[in-house]
Amino acid sequence: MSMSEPQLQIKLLSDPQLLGPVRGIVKASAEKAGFDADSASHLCLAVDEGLANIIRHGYESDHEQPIWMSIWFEADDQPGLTIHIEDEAQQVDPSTIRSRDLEEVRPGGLGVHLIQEIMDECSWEKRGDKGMILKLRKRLPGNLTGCGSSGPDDGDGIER
Amino acid sequence: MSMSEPQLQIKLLSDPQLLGPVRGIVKASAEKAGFDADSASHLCLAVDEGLANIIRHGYESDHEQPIWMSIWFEADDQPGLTIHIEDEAQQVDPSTIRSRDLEEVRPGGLGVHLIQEIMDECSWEKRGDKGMILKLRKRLPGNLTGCGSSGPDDGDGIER
Amino acid sequence: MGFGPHIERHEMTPGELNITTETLDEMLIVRPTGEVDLGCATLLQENLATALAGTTNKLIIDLVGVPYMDSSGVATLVEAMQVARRNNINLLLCNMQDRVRSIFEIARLDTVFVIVDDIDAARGV
Amino acid sequence: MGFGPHIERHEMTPGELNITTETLDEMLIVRPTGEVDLGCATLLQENLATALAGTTNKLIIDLVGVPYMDSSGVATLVEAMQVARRNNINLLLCNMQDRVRSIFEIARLDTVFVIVDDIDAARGV
Ligand SMILES: Nc1ncnc2c1ncn2[C@@H]1O[C@H](COP(=O)(O)OP(=O)(O)O)[C@@H](O)[C@H]1O
Ligand SMILES: Nc1ncnc2c1ncn2[C@@H]1O[C@H](COP(=O)(O)OP(=O)(O)O)[C@@H](O)[C@H]1O
Repeated sequence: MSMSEPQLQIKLLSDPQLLGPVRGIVKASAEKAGFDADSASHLCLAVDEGLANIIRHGYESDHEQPIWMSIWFEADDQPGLTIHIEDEAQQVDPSTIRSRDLEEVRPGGLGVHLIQEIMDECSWEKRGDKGMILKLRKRLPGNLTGCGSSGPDDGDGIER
Repeated sequence: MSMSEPQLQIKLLSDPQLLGPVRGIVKASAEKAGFDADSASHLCLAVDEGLANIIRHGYESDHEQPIWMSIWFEADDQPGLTIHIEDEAQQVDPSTIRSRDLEEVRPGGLGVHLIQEIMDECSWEKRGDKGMILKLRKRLPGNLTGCGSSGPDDGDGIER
Repeated sequence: MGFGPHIERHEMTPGELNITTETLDEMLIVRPTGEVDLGCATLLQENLATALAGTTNKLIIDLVGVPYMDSSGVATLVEAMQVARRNNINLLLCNMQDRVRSIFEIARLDTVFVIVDDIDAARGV
Repeated sequence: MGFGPHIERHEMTPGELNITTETLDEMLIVRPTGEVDLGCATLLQENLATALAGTTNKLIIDLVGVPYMDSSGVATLVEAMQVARRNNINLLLCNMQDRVRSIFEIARLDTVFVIVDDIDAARGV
């Protein structure tokens, strides 16, 4: 994962009204990176779900708190997009961030599943001693090296 | 002009490849603020021209330098969008930032004119002792209080 | 054929989800227009609750104007479906765009809802 | 009617401007597809320079696939027009979308270029 400076960084308040604008930059970034319109829309969904969870669970719907997003366009041997989302919300054990059983039909409990299905890599980690970081990565199709193979340091405890 | 914390802040590198992604967030922000699709597209153009000028003139096409954008959604008595664009590029006298004579047909010299035509307010200022700041504002139609009436502190020396 | 559609228009807030409710041949049609996300799921929920309280027969959610929906929108629809079932109301989704359908597929809810092509197809169900 | 279009396709880089050049009845048609901004104005400029060097008659820039253009795109077209004039080449713009046209209007260049509706209209000019 390239840890050079991200080409784009966004700081937003934890207000659901900002999800639309953020999807705007994610969609255009995905298209610039070479994803087709459907994949770009899915990438928007994954980011949207990550942000919505931070707003609802992390910040308990306080709409004035900070969220940071970093976007890397990777054009090297594994082209794609890497997106990190950071907050200063309460920390949780990453293993508690998991999808509901899909057999059970009830409202809610789908966001984490959607993120996992859409992204090639996703992991939640504690961010120092304050807040969480969600690391997302999607490779361009045609550059596949196996889905969900995010390596041993991907200790998010999430079943894929 | 509301000087509370902006709802969105973007830091981008001075790379023309990032103009598309930035237009994505400006367009979606404008639509969220209530502008119609045509006005949203014009707002993208104004921001795009401001950024392109920073990249070409300010940073002399060095693609690795920082640019900051702040977006305020104003929902009070004068609803609209305020966008500030800041750089660390060489400082110029704001009065030198002006459109060419439109009668003279030649390539270039249109960006500043487009920005001035599209926005209700625009001004270039020196930013402390390093870089420039471009202040843009567009009100939602139906909330007009006169175009270009940006007050006495709008000392950008630009003919409107 | 009834007396033609009776259309109730809600005031549209710029940049937000617009929701209309229409009665057509004993079917109640709720038609959201715009992107459904956490910022407007409550608005959709309120409109669906009102619609569910106002029908005993068939409720159609026409998604023709919804190019995007996230899991908060899906949750709202699941909730509406559960209320509908408890009250023996026939709830149908129609005119679902491909991108929205793919979210139902990823969430494995595409077989849980009755999804029909369009309003005409909804008549027969 | 000629021998039908001869189409030369340039390799498309994902997310970037795609430009094709086509010969149709002695007219050379350059057709950019995508948003034209500072990031790709040079690519357009190069393709127009090649097209201008390869024609003595009529050059049509078909903007049907251009939903957005900034002043660097406009500058590229002004430059091409000046080269065309010097070489007595008839340069036309066609299929301009409304949003792109409004930029030409704001820049007061809508009367400087010959702008026609479509390829068919370009034949007659
Ligand atoms: N950012 C977060 N901070 C804290 N807990 C989270 C976060 N994201 C997800 N979770 C936890 O993971 C669970 C599953 O999330 P999700 O699949 O999005 O469903 P829902 O949010 O509808 O419950 C949540 O119920 C919550 O307990
Ligand atoms: N950010 C900037 N920094 C320095 N000079 C600028 C900046 N923006 C505009 N200018 C000056 O204003 C002039 C007019 O800009 P513009 O109308 O965009 O035309 P062009 O960039 O094609 O010359 C430029 O030529 C330049 O001298």
